[in-house]
Amino acid sequence: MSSSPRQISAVPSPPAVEVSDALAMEFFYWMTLTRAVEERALNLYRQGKLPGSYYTGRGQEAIAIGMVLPLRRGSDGDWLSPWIRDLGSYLVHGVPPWRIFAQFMGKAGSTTRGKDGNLHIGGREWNIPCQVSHMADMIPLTVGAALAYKQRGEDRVALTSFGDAATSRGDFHEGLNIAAVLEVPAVFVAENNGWGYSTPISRQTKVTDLHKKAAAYGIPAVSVDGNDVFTVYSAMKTAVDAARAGQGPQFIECKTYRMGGHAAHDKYESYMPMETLAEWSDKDPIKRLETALRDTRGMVPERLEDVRVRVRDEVREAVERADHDGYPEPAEAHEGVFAPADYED
Amino acid sequence: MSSSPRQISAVPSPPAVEVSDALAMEFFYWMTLTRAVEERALNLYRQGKLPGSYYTGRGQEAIAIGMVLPLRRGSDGDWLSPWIRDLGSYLVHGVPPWRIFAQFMGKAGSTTRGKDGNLHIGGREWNIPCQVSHMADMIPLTVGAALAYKQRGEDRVALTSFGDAATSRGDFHEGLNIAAVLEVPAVFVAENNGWGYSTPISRQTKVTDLHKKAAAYGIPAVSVDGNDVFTVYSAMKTAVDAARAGQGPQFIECKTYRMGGHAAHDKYESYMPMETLAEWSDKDPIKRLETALRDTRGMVPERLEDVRVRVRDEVREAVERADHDGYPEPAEAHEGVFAPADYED
Amino acid sequence: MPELTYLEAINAALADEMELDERVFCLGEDVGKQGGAFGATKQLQQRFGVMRSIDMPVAEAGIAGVAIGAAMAGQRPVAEMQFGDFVSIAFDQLVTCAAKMHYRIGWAVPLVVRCPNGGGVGGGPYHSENVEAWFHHHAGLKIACPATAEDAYGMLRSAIRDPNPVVFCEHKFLYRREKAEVATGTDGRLVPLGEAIVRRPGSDLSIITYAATVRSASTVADRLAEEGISAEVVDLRSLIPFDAHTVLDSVRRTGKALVVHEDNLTGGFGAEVAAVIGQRAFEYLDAPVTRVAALDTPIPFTPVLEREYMPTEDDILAAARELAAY
Amino acid sequence: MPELTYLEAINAALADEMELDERVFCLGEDVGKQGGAFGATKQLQQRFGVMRSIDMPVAEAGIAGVAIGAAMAGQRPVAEMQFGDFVSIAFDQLVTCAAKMHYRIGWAVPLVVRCPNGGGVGGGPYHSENVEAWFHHHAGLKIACPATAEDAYGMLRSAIRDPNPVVFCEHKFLYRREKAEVATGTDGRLVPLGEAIVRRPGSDLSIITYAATVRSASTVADRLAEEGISAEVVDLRSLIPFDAHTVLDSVRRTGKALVVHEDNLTGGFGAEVAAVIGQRAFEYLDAPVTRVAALDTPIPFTPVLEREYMPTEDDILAAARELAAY
Ligand SMILES: Cc1ncc(C[n+]2csc(CCOP(=O)(O)OP(=O)(O)O)c2C)c(N)n1
Ligand SMILES: Cc1ncc(C[n+]2csc(CCOP(=O)(O)OP(=O)(O)O)c2C)c(N)n1
Ligand SMILES: [Mg+2]
Ligand SMILES: [Mg+2]
Repeated sequence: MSSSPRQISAVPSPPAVEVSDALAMEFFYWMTLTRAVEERALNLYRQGKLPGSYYTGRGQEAIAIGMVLPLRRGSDGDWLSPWIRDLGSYLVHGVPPWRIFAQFMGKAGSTTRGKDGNLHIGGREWNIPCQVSHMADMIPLTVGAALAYKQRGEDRVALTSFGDAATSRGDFHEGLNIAAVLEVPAVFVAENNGWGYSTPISRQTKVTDLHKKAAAYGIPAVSVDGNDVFTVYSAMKTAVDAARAGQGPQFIECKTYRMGGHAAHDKYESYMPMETLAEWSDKDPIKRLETALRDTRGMVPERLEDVRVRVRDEVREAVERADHDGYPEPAEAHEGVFAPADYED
Repeated sequence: MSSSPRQISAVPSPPAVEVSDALAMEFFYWMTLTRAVEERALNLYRQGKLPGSYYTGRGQEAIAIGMVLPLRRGSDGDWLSPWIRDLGSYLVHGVPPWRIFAQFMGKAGSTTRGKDGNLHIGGREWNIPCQVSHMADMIPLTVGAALAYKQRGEDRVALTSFGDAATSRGDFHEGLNIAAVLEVPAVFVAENNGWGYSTPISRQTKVTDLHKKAAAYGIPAVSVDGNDVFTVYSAMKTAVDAARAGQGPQFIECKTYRMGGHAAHDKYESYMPMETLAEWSDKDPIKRLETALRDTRGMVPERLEDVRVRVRDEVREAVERADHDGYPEPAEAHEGVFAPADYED
Repeated sequence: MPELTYLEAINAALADEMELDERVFCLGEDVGKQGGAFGATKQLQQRFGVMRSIDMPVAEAGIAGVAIGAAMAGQRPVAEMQFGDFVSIAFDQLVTCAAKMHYRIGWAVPLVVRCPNGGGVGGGPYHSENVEAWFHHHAGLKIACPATAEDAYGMLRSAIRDPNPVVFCEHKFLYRREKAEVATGTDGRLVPLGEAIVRRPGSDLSIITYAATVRSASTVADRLAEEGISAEVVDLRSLIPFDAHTVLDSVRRTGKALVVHEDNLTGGFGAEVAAVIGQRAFEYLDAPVTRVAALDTPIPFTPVLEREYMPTEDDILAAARELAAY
Repeated sequence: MPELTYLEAINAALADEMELDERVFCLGEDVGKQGGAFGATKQLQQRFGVMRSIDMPVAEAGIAGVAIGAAMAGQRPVAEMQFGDFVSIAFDQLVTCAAKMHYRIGWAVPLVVRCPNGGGVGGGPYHSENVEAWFHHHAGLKIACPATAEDAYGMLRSAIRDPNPVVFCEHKFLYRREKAEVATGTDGRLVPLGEAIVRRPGSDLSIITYAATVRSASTVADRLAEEGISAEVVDLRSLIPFDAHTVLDSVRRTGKALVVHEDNLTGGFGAEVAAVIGQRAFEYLDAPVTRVAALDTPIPFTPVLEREYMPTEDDILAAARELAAY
């Protein structure tokens, strides 16, 4: 049960990890897909086609994508428990886009068969537990999954992401402390976007550099530019590898900004400073990635356009499939409270 | 709402505060009284005269006493919410010894009229809320009391103490974070005695220097030798004064050792290292205080003996009074669930 | 007299008590400048200052605990849960600290915990819970479940003045749907906790309910009337204290009791109501005390499933007819 | 066959399941080397290793959450609350995460939360709670309340094998007082969850109860027998699933039901039992369904008050006589 945690420096930053052009194009594909799905869903929401409320992670796609690409997929892969801003993470971890639209629409093809909404998506086939609304509750669960892997000697990791405001919750604290004591392969991703609903982070905590909180548990932590997918990926890859190698839990803070309201119905103009929003708009992670691909990696515009076209098609098909999907039968409301006695793991 | 927190150094230690001989003798009186009450109660427990279980704070008297002497007493004084090791703190804050015996015995003169046991002692007259068993629950309450004082512009503080294991609880985290954000006059005293029941602190947290946890909230913290009442008092006085002066919450870690089992029935010999116990026995806070009084302050043995005699008499009288006290009427079990409509603050 | 929605009535009750008593303050997530997720605390911070409507970190246990401590230290906190569902996190603080303090040392905890409650709004399993039955078993907590704008106003003011911790369940479905002319300020009328009310007199059966299903019960009573069945509708208003007197009086007159709530069946407050009627009005009963409630499942998200989950007017009507015909 | 106490039976059930299934492990405060505050996990760490009986930090929400995650990841965790009272802190994890996971995505949470439960041991308000009624309202949790050493053994093994989260209430008063010859290991007998049992047949009235009050009910039945009254004692054993069939069958035969539990009255599981009987056995009832339970107060510490709080044999006897004479 021993580990050699990485040094926790004052302004910790992760080592750079080599990213091939092919992988960089994968970043681009997934981030473009993420944004396209969200934009389409927002339109559907505005047209009144989605019940419930609607949240987007616009501007945080680099985190959603960068944190999952280092993970192994599949039912025997790594555990992923993402935050509601991380639609892209579901895509990367294997959930087909149409099922996400079906989820938003409350259709039978939703991963919850309409029983839950938004990004409360999950399934054993992807090793994604279904998140709950209660912020930070999924943190101890993630620690528990990591414990299971450790107990069985499997080289799997469990990763969860959460917003800055979730760090105020007791379950954040209990989960991280236990993870450290038990030295489990858990990876914690804090998405510091400066806001928790209408509350600025300065009213959420005095310690607005969230990576510093990890020091209270003895968990190695880094803080990265969450709008730079290369940096995010490097940090995540390093952390996931460390956790997988038995070096215990890892903490990554991603600094970013919430590019609009808490939810689609939120009148954020009343409390968010427009100048700051404009500044961060220039730091848009997809724009930045495009620039890097073009300027640093010499990718021709056609290759990016190809991806955009592919994404457009995929989203169209996904919406169509979800649209044609039916609703669950009313009787299904009665079913599934308990797992049957012959339930198989 | 602004504050200038003291610098948090790597190994923070408090400034020394002048202690007069008279005050030093007060230390001696209270600590001797505390131990005498506990020893007497332990005997009563062993004789089967106390229902429930029995806990002592033997070896931690310097904390119990040192943390309360800087506080103001009375219903309009400072809020005190102590941990179960801190019998002495109740005494200093005004609870008469006989009522503590009555509490242990479940008599009507108990501050709870027999409705609760152990050190679940309290009353508005002393501004001591009645603690609950659930560790760390009293921390948010203490923050709330401090908030009330701040809202009304009163120069009162609210202090709570807790064991090292309580730092693992979510309510510790939520309470401290809120205290920091709201900048309330709360003082947190962590009694680090190395054990939580049979669990050593190394299995409780990786960060066994508890003062480091305060950094996660931006709360200034110090760490002191909890068996040296002079140091404890200095740290507490400094912290209480700072909180009272509007400098926001303060955190003091007192390093000490649990000088026996978790409770009187605990077979601690099976898990506690006897050598360490012996070492700490030499650091007994009362012995050390006696030495300081005699050797540094030139107090003649007679003066100490006078205190011991006075304490002996007081304890005898207290036990007698509690012994002669009656039990509550059975009908009282039905009463007091709700405060009456005409309840007066 | 202004026409206020149920939600505006809550806002007005808060403002009126804050105006009268400077010990009263609000705390919760986004309750300050934003005025809360639903607007219940709108303009209170602007009007009374930052220390009277305090934005809190996301920490429901902490919020409840801080409110308890402030209450004991002489303030009159009104804590808001952003959704009632999240009071699960404050459960320990409420049942361990708030509920048992006065019993032990006679020190009161005058605290209100406001819980936006209930379904029918497409909120899914985590934004639709009826939380009242999480608490009625725990001695020391009062529970208020107003069904009308007047009661929302009058009961909230009573709850704030009450020296005890009160779990105040505000039904979200009613926030903008219930409206009434509600006198406020000095003309404002307090509605005491612990008093049920007969919303509609009747003689053939008693429908005993509270909160959102008071509306459904009234509609059902109208339809029953057309069929020549006279249904009495009793609105409990407070669950704790439970006004058994009004309930028993009604059932002893009608001989038949239909207990209805939106909350799920098993262990809902209706079980307690049915048990009390069964024991104390046994000789008056002409038919089995019948319960209509939601399914014993989590609250599903998609409308077709949520409708199936909820006790509908048709469900109530069918049960009432059966009782009437018994 | 060895004579085991209720507590030893629990220890044996844990050991037997851990032996058979390496996914089974214990976690909780001091459960490791120490074997738990009561010794329920004694020698398990020594026998199965540190990763099979894990000492946890004092963090009940975290313990529950970790257990849920481990369960979903294929383990079979058995989490111990040092005292059932502290499960208040794990309430959110249990009702929010554990109870609603399978309903939403068909992914089971095979988890046991062991809660040393109940009063009568001078534990005061925070070491005496009966926690079963904190959970029966929440769909998705099973609740077991064994009354005998055999059931403690057999139901715990069933609970561990059950693919659902089970709140396992072990009555502390019975830990050393209940004893029986209990076959263990390969001869061990599983007791299914969801099946009540008639402990003693009778014809004049049914006493329906569970856990510690099964003993009191049996004693009362003896005394009633001396008076010529034949009382049937039904031990519910599991609250969820609730074996309404056995209860209704009994009441339909005797025509009279006395529902008894140590837990406090209002909103106790007895309310649900009484409501079900009142609705589904109405035509068989010759007397009001009567409840005997503890006071609706916190559980006071000092013996004279605790005795007043608890439902005593005399209370049960008096109620039974009244019912019999009705
Ligand atoms: C325990 C809990 N309390 C309150 C809420 C309501 N709520 C939903 S999101 C949110 C703010 C989240 O802020 P943050 O964690 O920073 O994530 P972000 O929305 O910025 O991505 C709140 C208060 C909740 N979901 N859970
Ligand atoms: C929330 C909670 N869980 C468990 C317990 C049982 N318990 C009582 S004291 C204790 C250990 C306390 O350790 P620590 O906080 O270090 O204080 P110490 O006893 O060492 O003074 C435990 C686990 C409790 N009282 N509260
Ligand atoms: Mg945020
Ligand atoms: Mg300790």
